[in-house]
Amino acid sequence: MTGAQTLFDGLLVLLLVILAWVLLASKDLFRAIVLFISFGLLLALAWLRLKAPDIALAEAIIGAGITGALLLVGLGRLGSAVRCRPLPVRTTPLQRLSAPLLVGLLLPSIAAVVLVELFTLPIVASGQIKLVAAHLEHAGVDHPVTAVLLNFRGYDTFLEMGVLLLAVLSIWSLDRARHPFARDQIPAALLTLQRLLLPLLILVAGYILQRGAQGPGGAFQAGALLAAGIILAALCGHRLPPGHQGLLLRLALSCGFTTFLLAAAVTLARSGVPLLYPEHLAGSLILLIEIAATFSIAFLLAAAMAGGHPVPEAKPTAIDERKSA
Amino acid sequence: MTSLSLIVALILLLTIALGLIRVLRGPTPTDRMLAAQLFGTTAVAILLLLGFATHSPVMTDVALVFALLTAVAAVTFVRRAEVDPMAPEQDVDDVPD
Amino acid sequence: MQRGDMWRRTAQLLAAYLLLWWLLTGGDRHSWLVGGVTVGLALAVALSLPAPAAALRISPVGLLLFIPYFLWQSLRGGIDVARRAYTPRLPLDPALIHYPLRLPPGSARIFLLNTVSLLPGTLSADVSADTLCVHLLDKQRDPELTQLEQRVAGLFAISLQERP
Amino acid sequence: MMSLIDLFSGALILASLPFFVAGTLGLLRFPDLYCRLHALTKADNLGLGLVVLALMLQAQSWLQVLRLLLIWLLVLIAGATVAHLIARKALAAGHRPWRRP
Repeated sequence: MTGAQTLFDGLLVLLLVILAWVLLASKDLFRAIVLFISFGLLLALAWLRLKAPDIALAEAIIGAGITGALLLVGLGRLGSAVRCRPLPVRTTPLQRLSAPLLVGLLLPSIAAVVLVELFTLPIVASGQIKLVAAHLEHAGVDHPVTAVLLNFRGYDTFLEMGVLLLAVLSIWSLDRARHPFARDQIPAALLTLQRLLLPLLILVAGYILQRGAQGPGGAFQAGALLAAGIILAALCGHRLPPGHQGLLLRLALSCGFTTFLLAAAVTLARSGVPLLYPEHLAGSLILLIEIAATFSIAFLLAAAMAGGHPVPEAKPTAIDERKSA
Repeated sequence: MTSLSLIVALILLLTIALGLIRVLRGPTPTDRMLAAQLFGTTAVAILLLLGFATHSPVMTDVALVFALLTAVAAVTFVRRAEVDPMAPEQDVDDVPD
Repeated sequence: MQRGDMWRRTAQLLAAYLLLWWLLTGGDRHSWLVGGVTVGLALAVALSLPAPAAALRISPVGLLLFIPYFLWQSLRGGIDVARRAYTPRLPLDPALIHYPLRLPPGSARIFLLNTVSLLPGTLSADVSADTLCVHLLDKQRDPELTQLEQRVAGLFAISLQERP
Repeated sequence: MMSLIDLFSGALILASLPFFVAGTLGLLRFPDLYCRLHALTKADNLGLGLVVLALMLQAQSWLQVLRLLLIWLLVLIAGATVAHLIARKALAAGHRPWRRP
């Protein structure tokens, strides 16, 4: 039994390393994307083998569904693998030598440092497990991961929401949103799949969100599932109605961040410490923040897919007219 | 039973490793995408078997998520605007909008 | 769609989603707060999508007959394709055929489309107004499409159109 | 001590293997995209079906049985739809099916 398990883990690690190498070395960008999707799949398995189901769940959702879709759309906008190949530039011999030299010197030294550190580490690193377990009863949730993410170190998650928001803001500053999908007739089989899958995605997202209080799950995984639902709807030709692209969209994108901010402000005013929840309210507060964060994350990820700021007016630009002419 | 499921899971992982040859060789993007689709189904089976062997019910949830989501990447591939799914990737600049 | 159909569809969907929620959470009593909101959202989204032409009516007898048929055919399909993959000289003789459909457009047709791909030697490649384009692994082998179409018609309790 | 049910689900799990292997073999050996789609939709889904059936026999509760069934059905429907969409797109792009020369 343990023999098969060891073999499984060994093969998994080997595959992950090979895949990582091949996908980074791949000149064909499409091939790299498919390799990346496969990599995500195996990585989710690896997290499960490492007994980190929360991360496995997130990796499964992000890796299997969203990153693949995001990268495919990105490649479509980028153009081709051919165009991305760098132009041949004249280089001096020293310049040509610099990369192999740097890599050849840096990698072994980093590896040596890591190895030395590894051997000096204590054998049993319990980390903060005991500390978390000792305070879990005051957290308002039963699952230690959620307790850390949303209560003990809630500021981490708060700032992560900010990072996501900033990421989308920078995407908005680059370009205007374009519908990345073919505009031909949508096959009836796809519409049927959507009718079936969309409500299911919502249900599973709700399930994963509510389970975060007792087990693996939570706002990030649920939000990513909802984002997959939004992407599926976009694939089936749905678009955000023009009336919803203004304030409403911005509220949806930022509600996770602002709810957190509000909670921080209120707790600061009440107790002098931001994000220190009163114990009897902690459970409900965490749920409230998680719901807001779920919606925010869903819309933020889907906005990243749109790849630019919303264009409220339907008026075609000069370039569009020239193209359609 | 548990050791049998583990051994079968191991062999399934090996079939994924073999299938990677199709991703590497292509020749068309569609062929590569097909392989990813196959990995999704195989991964669901591996998860169910591992979940049974190690008594961790959360594996079923991850399997459910895989079952829901492998289609999304494949559908994106089918629906994205591009010239020709058969040819190796080409410049899409001159595609009419 | 008629009003009665609309109510019927809403009730069907609501029951299905409640069942699914129960299935996912294992009927945990504390889960129904989030559950109510989630099921409501799922129902709202499902109803806002363009509905199929007519409410789904499945004949219980047809279903009882269809399940064993489908399982048996999937087994045959899997064995067939596995045998071809294992045989060294690769016994394939593919062809595209056009099959005139007798099922009316709608859910039943999509259902047929999806089942065709799971049955022995057939893959639904395209569908136009009244023909189904099917890819065969072996053109010598009878694809048994007529039989499948009749079974699907029985499942959805509809009668097949006459062939022109 | 192995019960009859254990024996039965063990046999089912073993029986699923040749189909998964056939799916991969088909993906590697079949001459064109359409034939590979056949291998993908039929062999692998049957393999998964056998695994699901085996684990259903071992399930602790009806809930688990239904969950497993749900997963299999989802994979079936998604697989069949994706296969159809890919074949349709390939046909539209003018990819001719391989014929025995």
